[in-house]
Amino acid sequence: MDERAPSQTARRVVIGLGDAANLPEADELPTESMPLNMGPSHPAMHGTVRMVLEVDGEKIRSVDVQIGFLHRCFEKEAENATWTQIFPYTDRLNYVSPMLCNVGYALAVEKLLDIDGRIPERAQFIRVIVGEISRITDHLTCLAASAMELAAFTVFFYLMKAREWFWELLEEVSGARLTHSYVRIGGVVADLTDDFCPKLRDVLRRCRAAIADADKLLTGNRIFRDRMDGIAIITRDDAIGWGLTGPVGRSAGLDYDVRKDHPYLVYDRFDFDVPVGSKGDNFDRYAVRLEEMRQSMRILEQAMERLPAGPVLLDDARVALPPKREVYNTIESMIAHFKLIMDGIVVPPGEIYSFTEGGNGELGFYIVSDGTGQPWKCRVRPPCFANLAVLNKILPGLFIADIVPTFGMINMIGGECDR
Amino acid sequence: MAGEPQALPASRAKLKMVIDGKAHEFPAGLTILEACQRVGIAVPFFCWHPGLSAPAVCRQCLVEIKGFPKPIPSCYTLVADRMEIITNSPKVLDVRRQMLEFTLLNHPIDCPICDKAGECLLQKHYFDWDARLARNDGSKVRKAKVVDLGRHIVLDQERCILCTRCIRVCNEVARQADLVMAFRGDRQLLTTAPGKRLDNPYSLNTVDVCPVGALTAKDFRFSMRAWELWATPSVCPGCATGCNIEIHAARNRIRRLVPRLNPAVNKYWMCDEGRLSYKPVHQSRLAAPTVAGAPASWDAALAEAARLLAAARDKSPSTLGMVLSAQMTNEDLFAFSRLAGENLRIDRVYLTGAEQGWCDDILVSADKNPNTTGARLIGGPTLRSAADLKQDLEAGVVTALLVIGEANSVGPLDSLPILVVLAWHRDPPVSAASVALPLAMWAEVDGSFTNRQGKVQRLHAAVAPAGQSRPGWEIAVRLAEALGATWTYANARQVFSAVCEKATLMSGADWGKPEIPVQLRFANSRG
Amino acid sequence: MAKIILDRLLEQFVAGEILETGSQHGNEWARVAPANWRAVAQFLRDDPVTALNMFIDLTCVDRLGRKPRFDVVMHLYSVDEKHRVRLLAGLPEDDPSIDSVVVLWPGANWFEREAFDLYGVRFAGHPDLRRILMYPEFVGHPLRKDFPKEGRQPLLRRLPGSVD
Amino acid sequence: MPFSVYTSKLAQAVNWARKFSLFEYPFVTACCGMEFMATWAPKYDIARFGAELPRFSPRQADLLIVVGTITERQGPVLRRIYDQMCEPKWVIAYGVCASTGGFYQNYSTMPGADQVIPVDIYIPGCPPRPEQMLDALVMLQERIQKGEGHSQVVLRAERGYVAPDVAIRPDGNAKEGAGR
Repeated sequence: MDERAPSQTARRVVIGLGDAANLPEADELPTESMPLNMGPSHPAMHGTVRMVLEVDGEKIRSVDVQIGFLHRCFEKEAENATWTQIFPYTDRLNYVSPMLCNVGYALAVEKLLDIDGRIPERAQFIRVIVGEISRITDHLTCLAASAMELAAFTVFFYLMKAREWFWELLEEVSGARLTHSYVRIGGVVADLTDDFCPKLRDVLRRCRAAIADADKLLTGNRIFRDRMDGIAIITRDDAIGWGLTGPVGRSAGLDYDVRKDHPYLVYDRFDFDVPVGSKGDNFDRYAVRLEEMRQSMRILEQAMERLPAGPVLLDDARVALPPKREVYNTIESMIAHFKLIMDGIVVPPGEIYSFTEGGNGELGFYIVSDGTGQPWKCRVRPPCFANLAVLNKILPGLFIADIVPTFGMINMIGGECDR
Repeated sequence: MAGEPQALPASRAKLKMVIDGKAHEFPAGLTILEACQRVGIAVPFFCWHPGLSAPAVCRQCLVEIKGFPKPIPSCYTLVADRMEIITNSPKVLDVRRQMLEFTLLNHPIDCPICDKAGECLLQKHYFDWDARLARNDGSKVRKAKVVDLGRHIVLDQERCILCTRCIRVCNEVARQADLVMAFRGDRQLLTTAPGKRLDNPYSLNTVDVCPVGALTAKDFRFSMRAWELWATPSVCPGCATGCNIEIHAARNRIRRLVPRLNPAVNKYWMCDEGRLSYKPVHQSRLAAPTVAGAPASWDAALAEAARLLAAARDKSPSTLGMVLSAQMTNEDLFAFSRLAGENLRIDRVYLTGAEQGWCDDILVSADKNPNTTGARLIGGPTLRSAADLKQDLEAGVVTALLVIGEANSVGPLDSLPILVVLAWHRDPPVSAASVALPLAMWAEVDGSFTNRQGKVQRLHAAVAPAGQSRPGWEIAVRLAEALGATWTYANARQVFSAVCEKATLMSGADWGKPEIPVQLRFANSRG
Repeated sequence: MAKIILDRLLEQFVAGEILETGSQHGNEWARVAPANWRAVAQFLRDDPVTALNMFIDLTCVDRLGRKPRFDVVMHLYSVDEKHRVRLLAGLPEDDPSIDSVVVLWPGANWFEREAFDLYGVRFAGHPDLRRILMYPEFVGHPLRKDFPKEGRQPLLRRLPGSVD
Repeated sequence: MPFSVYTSKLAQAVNWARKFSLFEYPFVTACCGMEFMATWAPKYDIARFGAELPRFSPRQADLLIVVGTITERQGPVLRRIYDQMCEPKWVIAYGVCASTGGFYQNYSTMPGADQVIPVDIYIPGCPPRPEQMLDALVMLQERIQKGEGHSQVVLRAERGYVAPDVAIRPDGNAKEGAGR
């Protein structure tokens, strides 16, 4: 090349040819690290996270993940609401799987009330059904969004379509497409519609096909695999130390699923498997979610078979609202209704940490009651808060482009992470 | 009194008895209901009231007594030696439920439009003791919905559960038989006695004791839902009696005053006048400081006030006077007395206040100022009267005046060259003032009143000060600073402890613990 | 089921270090003296019997009116034994500070930052104790009971009546 | 006057072109985003209205859709994004949180995106159904055609034309001006 090159460099460096990779350190092109700001408004940041990166070329030297852009004060609002009024807020915690949050919160309060043993069986089955549907929609959304971020728009459309089918079902049951507030303390607010089960079976059939399509389009896809395989590996020890649960934890080999290890509701009656990853990289997280959807469908089918008849709400005027007809026509039920709405359900003093398997992992509710109609403290242990924190450890050393799939597979949900 | 065990003289005989299988000892003369309450056993009741006699008409407080064939009303049966009482047997609970069912049989479905809803004893007892679906929803007996009983009260006869509490309040507290029952069975009504109206000066107590929403106060009804109110303990500013009250406020406005139990002062009661004494807090208040009639900033107004006062003081202290009001809190009185003595060297300190009024031997006292005792105590013997002030003004002895609180009783002050006014309301003196500073009222500050018995009682701030008004003691501190002094009072409590050090009669008075306002819906039913 | 944890704690630590233990609604809990916070946590993690190796949750409770005012609450889980425990430590109002457990569980980092942000609890030895949910300009600790629910501190507002 | 006629016709033509080629910048923060995805997805297919192309750079977008709760912390970000967009630009507040703060009335959430940027169309709902989004889009298109979009009015006002009151505040409450 140019003979009159500046004399500082001892040897001439030919970039792009031959063994540029194993040149001695001193001979690489001089680079200096620069700060790079991703988000809070960035297509791959889901609008609510900001990453302050220190990059060396394309390589990430260090990262500071900043959250809180969607801090909607779940706890403060909960401390100023009656126990029942909190359900809508739980809907908006993990707004991709609201039913799971509903159920988690309801179980916690029922334990405080010591009525968890008396919840009608049908209600428990319904909770399992709507919960598992929510889990499927959660994973569908996660995969669809990440696929889109990796430019696989077709997959996005396929999976969105599948999600739409489930939402229409949930809308028939609860009246809302997304924010259902369907679960109540003591059961669920309304029974399933008559033709729910046949419809659900049909949807499951179509959904299997959609998932199979997505599977074909992605799993064997070179571009996709190149950005997922071996990227952002999390070890089992990391998972334990960082408190990673759910698909993220399981993909790292941590075999922990609340539904199996601490069965609640009627999960112990169903036969399903817990997929566990081997490498803990992005692809494992993707594969685990794919498999979990199939397992959830198995649970759904068993649940539909064994769905018992009976009431769907606890028959206890101090917990559950009386039927509307009674409320409008008799003073007794009017008073009960009034007391439950205005003063709220009176929960005896106590503390409880109740945990369920949310869409992203262990969804815990730590509730302190002082015996009045509203909680003294209603803390939610958000799984993806812990899951996201680990980014600070695994991102350094990766390339900027790896952030997108990694972040997508962590599946941080703003409402749940920031509360 | 109910619910609060009192130390008993050792001489009184103790009766041994068993309640729900546990042995207890009680003094003679106690009713079974009171005995149960003392040992923390809940027994429901409608007609019984700790401050009234017990007619046992509601049959809600039935208990079983070993050896008696049928359940006995615990509210008027006295305890006896070796008595065995069961309050929670299935039989008792069942009988109570049946009584409750009778009570509810003709009760209108009014909760959504009822003023008492949220603090209703019927709601509470049904929810706590029954909470079962109705067994019939046949048509109910209709009665008059709106009966104007008197100046303050409207009656809904359908809601009335015929407990006769209101009748006994009139008879035993107001000592006027204004109310009676008429007819029998499900046609029985509450109504005014022939030729009478419910116009006694304690009529609003009937609204408090009414366990349901039958008797409602014209002043409060339909103005606010009870469960949204925030309760703050305070003292009535209506007269020198100093009845203990709860301020019920919502959205920064006082909605009503209700009596708070104090066996030594007002028991469970207060007068109608006192209940309406909150009105001035929200009427024609002075919102911002003014200098020569024009609105000014606090700093500017304080500086001007200090300048004027200092000028008057340096010219001739003897012509400078200060007017205190017997409606100020002890803290304000003390702060300004100190200001007058140390910084302004005033020896002419006058005490004004509201005119004397009617009185009775029940609660109302003639002195309509809540804190005359405290003012005399803090002002000391040199305190001059409003009459003296009139004289001195006419004689022209006083040419500069610092007026705190309301000075309506004093004549026109327009002639004064220097007039600094700290006022609650936009009263005449304000328009004539060189400088006027807005003063926070009793419901807006933490402080204390000393009532006619010499009891020091705490006020708690229930609403935010109107406009830019500030507590008197704070203004005094800032005036003192503007006059070059440095006081260390940071809050009303420090001023209070300073008062206690100085005024001997107040020593030993206690500031008490901070009261966090509670919303009624979460404070359980007041009944 | 998790009674064994409390037994181990009580035989390992003296009364002054473990103030109180109990079980409610199937949750075993132990109230620890703040000075022993990290020691107890480390013991529970490393002891083969308890083996509470997984960090689950850490938060704070403001029991306004009680002394000490604050409770720091931590939940631990054992992946192998499948049991868990709740640790509480009371902190005074004037100086709510306690040892950080980030050295034991890196996952505690964000949870402690959150407790600091919302309750003002200071964790000694925390790598970087910054606000996490609220912005740095924010004043006060919003989840304290005496913080007004609508105590907004806007960073930016439009000028009233402005037509941008 | 031929010239003014010519310009007004031209403006109409331009507005017609604008309303069918909206490049949107979805400022997605929260739950509403899930429903907003659905409007892109096959069933509701926003492409039918010529607004299917999301531009994740404000400089290339002319329709800012505020989807979800805006917190005080997010305010400056939102404002900067709006300022980076080229005139004329339009804003849709998608959902009650973006419109009024919804049932989040606390120390962190901002009572409506219009605390920091002007909003053309408010969509109620928590979250709104996709149909509502499409409805709002049509409303906006009409507004654009009439030239009553907020920034259009401002631009015209800058050029010396009179601004119709109704456009100052989309809800027609012109007296208050654009502030709350």
